[in-house]
Amino acid sequence: MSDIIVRVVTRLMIPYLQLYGLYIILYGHNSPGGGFAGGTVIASSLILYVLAFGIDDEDLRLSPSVARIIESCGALAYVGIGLGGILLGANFLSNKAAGFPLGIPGRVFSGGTIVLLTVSIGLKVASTMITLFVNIAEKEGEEES
Amino acid sequence: MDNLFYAMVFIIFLTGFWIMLRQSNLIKKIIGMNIMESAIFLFLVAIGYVKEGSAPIAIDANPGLAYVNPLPSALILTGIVVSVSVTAFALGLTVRLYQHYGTMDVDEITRMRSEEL
Amino acid sequence: MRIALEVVTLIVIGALLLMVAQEMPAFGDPANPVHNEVSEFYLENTQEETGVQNVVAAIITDYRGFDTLGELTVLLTAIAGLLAVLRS
Amino acid sequence: MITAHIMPLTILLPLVGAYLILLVGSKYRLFARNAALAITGATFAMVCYITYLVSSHGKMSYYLGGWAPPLGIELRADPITAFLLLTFASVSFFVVLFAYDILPGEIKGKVVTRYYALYLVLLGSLLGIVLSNDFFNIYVFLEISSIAAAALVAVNGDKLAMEASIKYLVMSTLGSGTVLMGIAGLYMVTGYLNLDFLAGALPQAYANYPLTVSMTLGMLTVGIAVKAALFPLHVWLPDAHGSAPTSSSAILSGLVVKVYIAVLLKLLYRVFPLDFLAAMPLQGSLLVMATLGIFIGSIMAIRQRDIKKMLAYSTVAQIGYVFLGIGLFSEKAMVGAIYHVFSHAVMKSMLFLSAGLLIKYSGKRTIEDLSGLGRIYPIPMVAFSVGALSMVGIPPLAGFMSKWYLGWGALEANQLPFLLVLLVSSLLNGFYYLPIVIGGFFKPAAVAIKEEKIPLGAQISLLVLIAATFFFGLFSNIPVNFLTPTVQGIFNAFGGGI
Amino acid sequence: MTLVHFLLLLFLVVCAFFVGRTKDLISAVIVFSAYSLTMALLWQQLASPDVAITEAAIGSGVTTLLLFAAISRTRRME
Repeated sequence: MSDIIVRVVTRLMIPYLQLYGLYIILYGHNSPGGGFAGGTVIASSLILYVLAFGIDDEDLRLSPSVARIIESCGALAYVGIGLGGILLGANFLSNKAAGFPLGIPGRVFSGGTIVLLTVSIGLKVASTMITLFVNIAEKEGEEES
Repeated sequence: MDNLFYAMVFIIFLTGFWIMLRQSNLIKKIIGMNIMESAIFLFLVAIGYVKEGSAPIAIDANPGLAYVNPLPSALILTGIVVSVSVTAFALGLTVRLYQHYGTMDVDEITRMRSEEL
Repeated sequence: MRIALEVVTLIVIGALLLMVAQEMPAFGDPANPVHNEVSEFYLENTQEETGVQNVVAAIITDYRGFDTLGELTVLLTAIAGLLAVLRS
Repeated sequence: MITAHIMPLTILLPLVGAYLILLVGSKYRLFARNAALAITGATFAMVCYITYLVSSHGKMSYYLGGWAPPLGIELRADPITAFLLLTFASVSFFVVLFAYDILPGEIKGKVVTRYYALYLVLLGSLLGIVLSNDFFNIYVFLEISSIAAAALVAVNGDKLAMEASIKYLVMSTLGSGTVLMGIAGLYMVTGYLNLDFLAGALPQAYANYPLTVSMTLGMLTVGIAVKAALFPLHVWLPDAHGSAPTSSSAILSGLVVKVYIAVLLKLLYRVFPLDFLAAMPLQGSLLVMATLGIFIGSIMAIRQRDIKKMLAYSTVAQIGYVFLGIGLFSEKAMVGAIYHVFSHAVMKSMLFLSAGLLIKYSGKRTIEDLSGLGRIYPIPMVAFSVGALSMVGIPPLAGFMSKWYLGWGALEANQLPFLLVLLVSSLLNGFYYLPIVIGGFFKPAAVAIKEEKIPLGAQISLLVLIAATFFFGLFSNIPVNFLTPTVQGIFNAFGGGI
Repeated sequence: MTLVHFLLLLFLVVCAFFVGRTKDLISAVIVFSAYSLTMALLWQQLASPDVAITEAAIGSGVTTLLLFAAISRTRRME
């Protein structure tokens, strides 16, 4: 895995991949896409990085504890936004009924809670996919914190 | 033969089912599982399809078009993620079983276990 | 013997399914039962009700958001299970 | 505020607990342990509150996101649901209480926190399956429960358990794939996913597409039968339940198998009209498979020397009873089936927990080596005996009452042979349970046993389960009176909503 | 159903059969990846771009990677 061409091309590609993933997440409610696809694209860019620069390089990897915190926080944020609906006097996971501003259709920040939910899904999916890959691929199961 | 589409989807489904039941190699079983599940998802999306329909996006901008049913697509998005989770967990188990037994073959593992007892 | 039995079973199930496929609502017909008031509501009112243009995104995060919560839980379960298995 | 939103909060509480445990991380084992105990306790309390609300106000509905069905997902609680919820929440609470001090000795180091997280996720998904009134939502929770259950089997790192776990995972994925195919078929011919709307649209759909609806029913039944381990699809169960850690076996055998039966109940009695079911060959095949399952499960259990394997095969037989009750299509048999879900959950978890404790102290897994333990460890042995006697169907115990109602149902449906099945199978149960009970108290000890103190949590939970077995045997009229009006409603209204 | 649908479905069937027949796990995974991409194309044809993107990213991306990772830790031939 020390091929120079692979490394250079990877370095060139990763920013674009991540930008594309972000685009898919943020415009998921106005064009095809959404949290799952975007999160996975971001995760694939990180997996590409891991593959090109070696899986055992400690400095380059998303630290397990960071991944763990993002995962749980993604899910907790989803629940929290849902509970926001209850606090505002409507049902769990309410959007318009709870009075979230819907904005102008077509903008990035439109659709009330939908953008927030999509972003939390995207974060969660990205960190989950990278964790799954790293854990299945790495040779020796070492203890995480 | 209007419903040849469904018939072929069922053939794929059965192929996946057969791979999953009959292949003794665990990786093959897992691939078969994915094939089976995506055949089901294809079936669901095909249910919601409308001839000459377009994707249910920006409907107010293009009135008068026929649109496909959006509900199956939304269900499938959930289903795909579920199937990748099952796949990941099953692969983890496969790797561990390989470390213990030195094989991924279910029949072989069963034989080795019955010899041990 | 066993293989023959399996093949026969598969062929029988396949033939049954093909027979059922003949009877199913026609593929792509707009008059099918699935294109009922539910999908019409989604298609017509999503923009006013949720303020987004992609109806599928509106369904997964708003109309049926609870499914998506279940899905995030599936991912979390997969990770917890995988780590429990791999680290044990 | 809590009252209005009690149903989603009940599902969310264990799930959020699991997220929090995973967030805090695997270093804080004590936190995970206490959090799991507190959360299962709180869930139990909330479920009690739901039961109170249902018994005083009748059915409850909750529209998630404020979208009324068929647009959104609906949660629904009625007496049968509340009874099942109570079963699941109470048994899982007592299993956690039991495992409070014992689990760290059984499961290695840092896996303990993940074990508790998986346990809570499993509990949340069970509650979700029972409460949800939307078919796809049920499917999502089914998948959560199958992954979590497979992980709970494999968590120990034992290679037998891992092999059992992957078998279990493959089989239950096959089952849920088939279920999803059935759901797709139902959606295809009706256009709804909500159970009530499905029930409303099905007669029309059946008139138009009879073959499709029949195929759908077949697929759903087969898929659920795989997951619920109905004979001959039970092959995965004995290994999985026999090789899992103690508390996993207890919850898997006691609860997880039952939740699929809850899905089948919803399906058969709320979605498909009864006259349609009567026209299908469903009843006959359910009854035959249930009977075969009862006999073969019992015979296999007699042949086992490993006590956990024996209990697992006994579960196969007991699942047969529940399917028998469902397949008889009579009011009393239905009450008996639901009651047996509860009593078997209590008895089987008690048996697995006490057997796990005895195995832990004697260090042996075979039946002969348990003899003589009753004098040194009275509480687990008494719990085992009470569970065993209740399984056999000795009168003042809960197991007797559920068999009583099943038998009454067989009489009511004019299916006398099944009364005989019940009697013979009770005899068979006696064959494999009674020798252990007698040996445990009256034979000398087979192996040298070290005397240890049983942790307090384990003692309390076993005592409560013993008391529950007696209480619900003596006062079976309380739950039966709670259930009967709803069941009567089903049979009077011919498929019109539980 | 159009000719495009038919050809894509035929390709899917062939891929599924090939996965069942081959002895080499790596080629099985590669064929599976092709299967997933075809599936994504088919979904695009069925006017579900959301599902198509997700399948392309998850089905033929991450699932294939996970399978390769697992094979790299075990062995290649059946």
